[in-house]
Amino acid sequence: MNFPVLSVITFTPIVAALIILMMPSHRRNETRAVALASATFALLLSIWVYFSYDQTAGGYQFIEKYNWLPALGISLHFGVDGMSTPLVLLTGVVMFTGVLISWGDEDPHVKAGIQDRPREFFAFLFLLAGGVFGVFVSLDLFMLFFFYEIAVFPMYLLIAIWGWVVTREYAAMKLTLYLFVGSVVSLAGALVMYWTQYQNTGVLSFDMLAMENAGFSQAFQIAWFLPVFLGFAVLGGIWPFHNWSPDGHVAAPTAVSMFHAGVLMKLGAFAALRVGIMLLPEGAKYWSWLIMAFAGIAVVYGAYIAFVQTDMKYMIGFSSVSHMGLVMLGLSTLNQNGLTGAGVQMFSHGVMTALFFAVTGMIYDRAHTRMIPELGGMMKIMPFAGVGFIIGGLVSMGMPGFSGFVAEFPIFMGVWQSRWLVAVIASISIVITAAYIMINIRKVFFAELPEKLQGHVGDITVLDKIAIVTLCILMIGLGLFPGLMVPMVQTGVENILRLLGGA
Amino acid sequence: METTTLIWLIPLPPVLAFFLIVLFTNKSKALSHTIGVGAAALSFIGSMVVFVRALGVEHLGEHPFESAINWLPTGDTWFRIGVLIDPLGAAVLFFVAITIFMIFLYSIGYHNYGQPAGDHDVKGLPPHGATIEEHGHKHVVPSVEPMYSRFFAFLGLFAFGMYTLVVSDNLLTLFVGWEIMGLCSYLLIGFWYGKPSARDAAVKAFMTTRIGDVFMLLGIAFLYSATGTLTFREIFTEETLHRLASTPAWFGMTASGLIALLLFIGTVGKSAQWPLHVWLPDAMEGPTPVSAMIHAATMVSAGVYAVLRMFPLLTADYGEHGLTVTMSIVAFIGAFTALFAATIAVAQNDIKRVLAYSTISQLGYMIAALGIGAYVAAAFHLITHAFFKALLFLGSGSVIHGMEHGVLHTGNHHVDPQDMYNMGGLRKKMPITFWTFLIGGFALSGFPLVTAGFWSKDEILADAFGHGHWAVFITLAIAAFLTAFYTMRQITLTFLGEPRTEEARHAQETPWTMTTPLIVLSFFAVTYGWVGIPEHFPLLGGLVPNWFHEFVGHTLPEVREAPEFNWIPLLTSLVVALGGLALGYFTYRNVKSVSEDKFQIPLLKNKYYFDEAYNFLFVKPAYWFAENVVYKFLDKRVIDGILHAFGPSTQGFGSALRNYVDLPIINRLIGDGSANATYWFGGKLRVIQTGRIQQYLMLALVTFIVIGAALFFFVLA
Amino acid sequence: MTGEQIVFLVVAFVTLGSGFMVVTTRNLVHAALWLVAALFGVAVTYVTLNANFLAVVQVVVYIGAIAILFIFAVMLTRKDLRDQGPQMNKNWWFGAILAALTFGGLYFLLQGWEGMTKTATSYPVSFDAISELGSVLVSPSGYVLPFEVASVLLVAALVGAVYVAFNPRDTRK
Amino acid sequence: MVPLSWYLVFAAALFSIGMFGVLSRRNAVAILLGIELMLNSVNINLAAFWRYGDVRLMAGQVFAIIVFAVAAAEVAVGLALVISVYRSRNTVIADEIDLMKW
Amino acid sequence: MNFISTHLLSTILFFPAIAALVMLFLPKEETKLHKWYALVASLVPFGLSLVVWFNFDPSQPGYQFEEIHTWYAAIGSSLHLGVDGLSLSMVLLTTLLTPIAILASFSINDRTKAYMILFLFLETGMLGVFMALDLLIFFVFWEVGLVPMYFLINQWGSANRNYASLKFMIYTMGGSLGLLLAVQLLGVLFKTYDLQVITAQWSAYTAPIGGIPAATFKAIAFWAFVIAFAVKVPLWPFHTWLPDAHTEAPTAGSMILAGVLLKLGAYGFLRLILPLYPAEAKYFAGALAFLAVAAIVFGAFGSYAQTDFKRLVAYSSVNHMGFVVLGIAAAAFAAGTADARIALNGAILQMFNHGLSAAGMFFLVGVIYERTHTRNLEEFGGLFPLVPVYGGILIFTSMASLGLPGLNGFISEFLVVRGSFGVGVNSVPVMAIYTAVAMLGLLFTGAYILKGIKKVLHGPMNEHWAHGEHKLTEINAREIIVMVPLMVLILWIGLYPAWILNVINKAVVMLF
Repeated sequence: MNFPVLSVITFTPIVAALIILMMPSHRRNETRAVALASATFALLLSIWVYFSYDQTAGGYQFIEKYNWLPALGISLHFGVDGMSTPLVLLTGVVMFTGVLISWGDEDPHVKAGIQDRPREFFAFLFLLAGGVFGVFVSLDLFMLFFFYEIAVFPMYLLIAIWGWVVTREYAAMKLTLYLFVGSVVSLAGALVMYWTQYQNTGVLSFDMLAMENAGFSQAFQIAWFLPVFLGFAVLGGIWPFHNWSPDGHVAAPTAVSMFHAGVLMKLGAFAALRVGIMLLPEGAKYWSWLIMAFAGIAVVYGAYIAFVQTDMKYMIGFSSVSHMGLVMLGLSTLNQNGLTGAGVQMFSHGVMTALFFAVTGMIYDRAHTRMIPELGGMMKIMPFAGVGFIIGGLVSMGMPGFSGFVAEFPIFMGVWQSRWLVAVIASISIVITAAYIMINIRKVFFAELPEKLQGHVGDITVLDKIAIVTLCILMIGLGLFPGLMVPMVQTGVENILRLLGGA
Repeated sequence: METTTLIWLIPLPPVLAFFLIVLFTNKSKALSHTIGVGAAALSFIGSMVVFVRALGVEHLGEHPFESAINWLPTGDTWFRIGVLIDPLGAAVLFFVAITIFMIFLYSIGYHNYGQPAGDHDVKGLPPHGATIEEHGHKHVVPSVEPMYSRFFAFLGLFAFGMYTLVVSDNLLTLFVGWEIMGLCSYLLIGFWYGKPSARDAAVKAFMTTRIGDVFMLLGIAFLYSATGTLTFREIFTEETLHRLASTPAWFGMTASGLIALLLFIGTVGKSAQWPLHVWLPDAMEGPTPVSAMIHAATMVSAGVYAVLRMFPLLTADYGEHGLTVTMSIVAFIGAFTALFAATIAVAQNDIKRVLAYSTISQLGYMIAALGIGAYVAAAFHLITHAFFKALLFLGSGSVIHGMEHGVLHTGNHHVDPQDMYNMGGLRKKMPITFWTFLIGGFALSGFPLVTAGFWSKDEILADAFGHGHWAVFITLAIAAFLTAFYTMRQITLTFLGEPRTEEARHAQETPWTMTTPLIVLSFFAVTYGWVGIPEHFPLLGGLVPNWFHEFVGHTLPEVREAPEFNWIPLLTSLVVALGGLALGYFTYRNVKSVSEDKFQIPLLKNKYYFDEAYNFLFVKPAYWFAENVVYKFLDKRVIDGILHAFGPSTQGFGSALRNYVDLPIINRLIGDGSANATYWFGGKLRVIQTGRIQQYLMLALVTFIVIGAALFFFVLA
Repeated sequence: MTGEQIVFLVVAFVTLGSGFMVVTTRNLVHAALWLVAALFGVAVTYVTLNANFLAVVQVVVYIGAIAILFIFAVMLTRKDLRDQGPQMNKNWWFGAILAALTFGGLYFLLQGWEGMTKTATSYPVSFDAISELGSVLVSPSGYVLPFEVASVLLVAALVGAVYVAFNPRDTRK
Repeated sequence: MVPLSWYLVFAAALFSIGMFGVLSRRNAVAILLGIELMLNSVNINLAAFWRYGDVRLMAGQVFAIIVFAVAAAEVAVGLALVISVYRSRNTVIADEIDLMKW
Repeated sequence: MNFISTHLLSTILFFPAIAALVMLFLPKEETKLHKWYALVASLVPFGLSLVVWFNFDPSQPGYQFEEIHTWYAAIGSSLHLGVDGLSLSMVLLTTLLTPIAILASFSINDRTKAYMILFLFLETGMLGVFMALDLLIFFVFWEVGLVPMYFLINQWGSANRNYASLKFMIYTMGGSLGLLLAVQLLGVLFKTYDLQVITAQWSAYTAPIGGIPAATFKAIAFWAFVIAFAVKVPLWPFHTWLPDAHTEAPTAGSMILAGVLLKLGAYGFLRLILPLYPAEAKYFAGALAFLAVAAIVFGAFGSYAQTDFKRLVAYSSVNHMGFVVLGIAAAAFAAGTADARIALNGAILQMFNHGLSAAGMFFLVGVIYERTHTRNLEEFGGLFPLVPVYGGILIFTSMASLGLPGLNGFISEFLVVRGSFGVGVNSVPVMAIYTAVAMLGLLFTGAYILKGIKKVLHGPMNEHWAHGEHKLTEINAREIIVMVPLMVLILWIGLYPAWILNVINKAVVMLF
């Protein structure tokens, strides 16, 4: 692999961000065009990576390594395995669709998408995207943190500037605090690992592949697993550190919500897996019960709270908590089914929730309310969005034939293998999810259109439709043909299991 | 044609007629009744051929006509259905064929074929007559039944049911025919569904009989499970019967006894035995041919026929030591019904209702006979009764028809053409009807020697007496007396004396299509008795061989020889018959109106209040239970209540989580709390930030000195 | 006790005394003048150290420029020549303690150092410190870079001073 | 012959006095005066070490000169600041010039 | 063609779905086109399943037309299809009823495109359950079937549709929860979901699970299965969703719901519970029979209590499906005996028959509802003279569902009664008692059927519907065409059931 595809993917958004920043602010459409072009480019590359990843070989592929700070053993070390490849693809997709739905139309009274300073918006969005790509592809602990922070910090600006006026400062600050505290905690853990490795092996290196066999003592792993894992898991929205996420979702503009729920939370889960579980397997084994408890609570808890929300975004936000809880549940099983399920669920939930937020955003842009009781009859106005939302809903209630089922089923199997009672409890969430999704769909899309909305609510744009179709195709395709992704994830899982001492 | 094939074919014409009429020809009345009657005729001919061939066979009982085919796969075996004509079957087939054919014929006239359509007749109501312009003045004539074709279709289906029942060689197809007749009786009783009374009568008939049917079905299931077959000749083998008779079942009965009882309950429903008799009188709501069909010739007889068929089972555990439980139950119900119905009949004024109750009572006779094991006698009475009762019904129909003429003539529709107190002196108006009816009536009341009824009834009494079943004997004797009494009452009120109403004066004889059947049937009503005269009967005995006993008796493996001749039962039957007739005549000879009728006892008139009691005890409670307990309470309140509790509970739990855990604790306390704490601490620290350079300097210097000193003294030293 | 020592002690005491007056007198003009005295003392000290050039520069720059500048400043920043209010801030005593501590600390450090007692080598004859200094300041092998930096610094200070002290109100009219 | 220690102690004393001035005078100009004293004490040290070390190494003097330059610059800027502050706030009392807080 | 012959089942299974996808691209307004397209599209699977029916060899043991395609290798689940006599009859029923239902819904003109698409998807969902030989696939289709039905009820239903549809959805999903968990358990234990493998191993499985003795765990899992299927059947007391769903669903929806969806539950009993849990089934047979009898009796009573025509028919479904479960319970008790086989024959045939008669009844209710826009029995009465043909058909179908001998219902009910009663008298009296009690239900079946006919057709001619704008029009040709195949089959099975019972019987003999 001589073409440095991963670094190209990673730096495409960042470069694009710089270019966009340099463009004159009044050339709005040109800005968007550049954004779309680069997003498409990144998407194509990630698709290419996804399909040219050699599943039979498995392991880390497309590896690139450039020295960055040799003295401290920091290097720009990129590579993807079965776990991260789907997430790279996911990021590409969310980025692409995010740009599409943020394009907006200039129709004054629709005010869809981003009308206010699109240039800066896209710049920050792409910085975020670049960071996300970076985290998924980097095999160097330092770089992972580096990109992690890059990914987290634009969120503040994006939410605080373009967010929902009512709560944006609060939410943005809350989110930033939670995430930075989390990352600081895990950074501490990471540095300790770094030094310990130095003491054990005498080499100064942040290379995770090296760290995998740095021979951390069991006591050490048990001591440091929780900080590292939970620190990242905060971004994964693990209970009880989930509260930044629904508020963040609500405050964030549509595209950011998509990124936030669709990708950022995966970032947390992924990093927790990469750094926490893969580097500290013994600790993972020791603490798995706690993680499982947290995750199990999150699953039911999120579902219950989502059930009572009247704000669509809050509802989806808490449903994300519930679903990310499933991811954590899968991770905490530490067995093949569970991990596979978690991997697929990360992708599935990413796509699904991105779709949810996209549609919610479309509705909000037109109806100027997200309150479920105030909405209705959207099916007639925006049938396309309606169908999309319904499909998303089916995915989120784990309806067979859609990606959600393909993902959740192995997770539950995994839980059965480790602690079956948790599976029984967690399964309650399925019904509750079905209930609130169905009620929501009925109210928002099928009930009578309130007269205060009549007239000034229009259909969605073509770009929106493209975005919706893209996401729906992914969910259904994965649901009907799990073979498209699961084997790849499994290769990644094999590696993890190897680290866990061949479970 | 091969006999068995022929037997297979016998039931088909009517059902084909049914489908033809329903699907295609129901528009054309002529075509429809042609098809219907033609089909009946075909079956009739077929049956006669079979009957004749059956007569020609030696030991038909041992080698009946039978053939069967696979029908239901049950596990590794098949359930076979087929046809069987043994002596009993042949005998029954004979009268069934005749009566059915007659009734078809009769219906043409009864429904005023050829008359103009009514002025304002609607479907579902009896025709009201049509006004026609005839040289100058217009007058009202009977109008044709609006649903003429449909009637023949139903009759066809009915006939199919009856034939199936008769020719079938197994209990299941017998049950099929049985139920199909049930349906037809429902349809036909409710033929004039426009009349609420008819509608309710139909439902009542179906439901009451169905009560019996479900028990019968249970019995069938039991029998099937116990023997693994339902084919008569396979059940009635020595060892099977013995096994059944020796296996104990519940309630102190043997398996055979219990099964027989269950099946018998079916008969109780079908043959309108007490306590399930209530439907039959109401069933008079149907057109008269239907009454004849259902109550005389076929359906009710089917009940008795079923018991006859199951006789070996009934008597499987019947030693010479007294009757078995089942048999005594049967005997009791039969005898009781015979008496009980007869008493009611005395007080009825509706010409058809009287006949209805007499039917119940006569069926009681047969059942009682079977209960005491008088197989042949029961069969004999079944057939004779079929003839004369059909005759009587058709006769009464003819009377009513004549009366309707009168009603149409006077145009006074308040006069009930069925009330005997509106009649009188009809013998001059409608002679044929009168004479035939007289024959039928005498046959019913067992007028000595000439009528068929005498012989059959006498045989039953003799049998009861001969085997010393006193209770049965006496009951039946009284019943016979009452029968003779109310029969004569009926004849007197209807035909003798002077017309009591204008309508009666203008009544007129009915067309040939109706009178012919009367004549034919009256012939059999007289003659058929002679085929069963006991050998030892004085004078007549042995004049003609007791063919019937020989023939039908051989249906069973071993013939139960007729009891020794005895004068007592003979005298009894003579006395009761003649005495009853005489009493009836003299009591009602010159009764002018209801008020003078001494037998209008409310208890009897109201049929011992059975309908009211049943309505109060079963019907209403059932509906109340269904609506309030099952639906409103169980389903709506309990089950749905529990379900509906889920939604709010989820809602409640969710919002509790959100409001009492998520928002206050996790969000405020942990989340915002930490932030706020930091903020507060910063606020506290603010005070040292005075902005005075010198203070900053001093602070810096102090720090410098302290650190310096610390370094000097502790690190370097 | 040689003559040099006596000279030194006298100069030192004068210098310190006037320095003390600088930081204590209520009248700022006096303080400025006392500063002149102290600076002069320092100049004399340079002489005793054979740093003649420094002594001259001291006199020219400090006394000639800086001290005068101070006096101007004092003049400019006073509404009237009488001082009102205390000249010491409320925690001057703490400052005094700190100063004393510093002196003590320094003294303690110095007397613990062996190089304290070394005496100066005799000043070499025919050694022209000034020309040497000049050549060193401008020689690339020497200190030309710091020298230039210092000049840049001065320019910057000049510009800055002008900018800061520039009074827009005066230019308005 | 004067030992080195005398010069050093002298410089230290002068330094402390200047520091006292800096720390405790209210008037901004006075504070600047204190700073001048401190700078001078530094210069004394530089000169002394030059003289008592190898006199051919001119580093001491060179640095002293640079200190002169710095002092000049500092005074110029400092006084300019004082004046502009005096203009805007009409005072030169250091305690009252407390803009530098949160 | 060769592909077709090797992929016959999957073709039948996925043809409707693919047709539905194609339908997405039809123009929105062409309602006529939608209807005809959907009809044709649903007739193709029917034709193919006829092919399967005639090429099916009943006497050959095991499954036929088997196909295996990898689906979810990661958890050992594959798209494993196959039919035996049991499932084949159900497949035939489904593929038969779907076109009929589509034809029945030609009267719908509101969003026909979406409607027909949902219908086709629904067919795929139902067929999948019947064909699946893989536990996971079974579950997948089991759940998938819900969605189109939900939207059919929710969108094209009548007044109270939201409540009904949500109840239907949540109830069934909630019921399936235990099934889901149990399925996962099996998958975890055996690393595969292939039905044959699991069936072979599970019944003999004895190792404790999760620290709980296998027996206990199996009992729990058994009930998890039972509840999932009991909700669908529906078995008393899980039946209350059904009257609501039926009443609110559009006509065709009710037809399919009663005709096929309920069968899914019963099929689950036969295909999964009996083979997987023979011991537990035998042990709990009494309880099952009790519930079944409760369903029969209370179903009949509940139906008898209704004043809403459609609700009446809906409750009759509870009553009839009760017989299915009764037969199954009896068979579970005395597995392997002749009685059990007869009972099972009865149960399976009853499934088929109820499919025909209930579909017919619902359609007839729909016919009159479309004309009068009321289902209240009190507003009918005396319609016979107005709509004689309709009346005749109604009486015919009612009689079939009443179990009149000579029509299909009787055969199956008789077999069930005989089988379970036989089990009773031959081994356990309580079964006999249950059967005897069930007779009460049979009696009241008569009661409510007659009530229906009486309240609708009989009585003095109804002037309100006689003329004016309320004039009740006679059942039209299309509707008759809908009814004809049903009636023909009803009669045919009633007179000569062997043609289908033979296939069922062979399967039963092989399986149980």
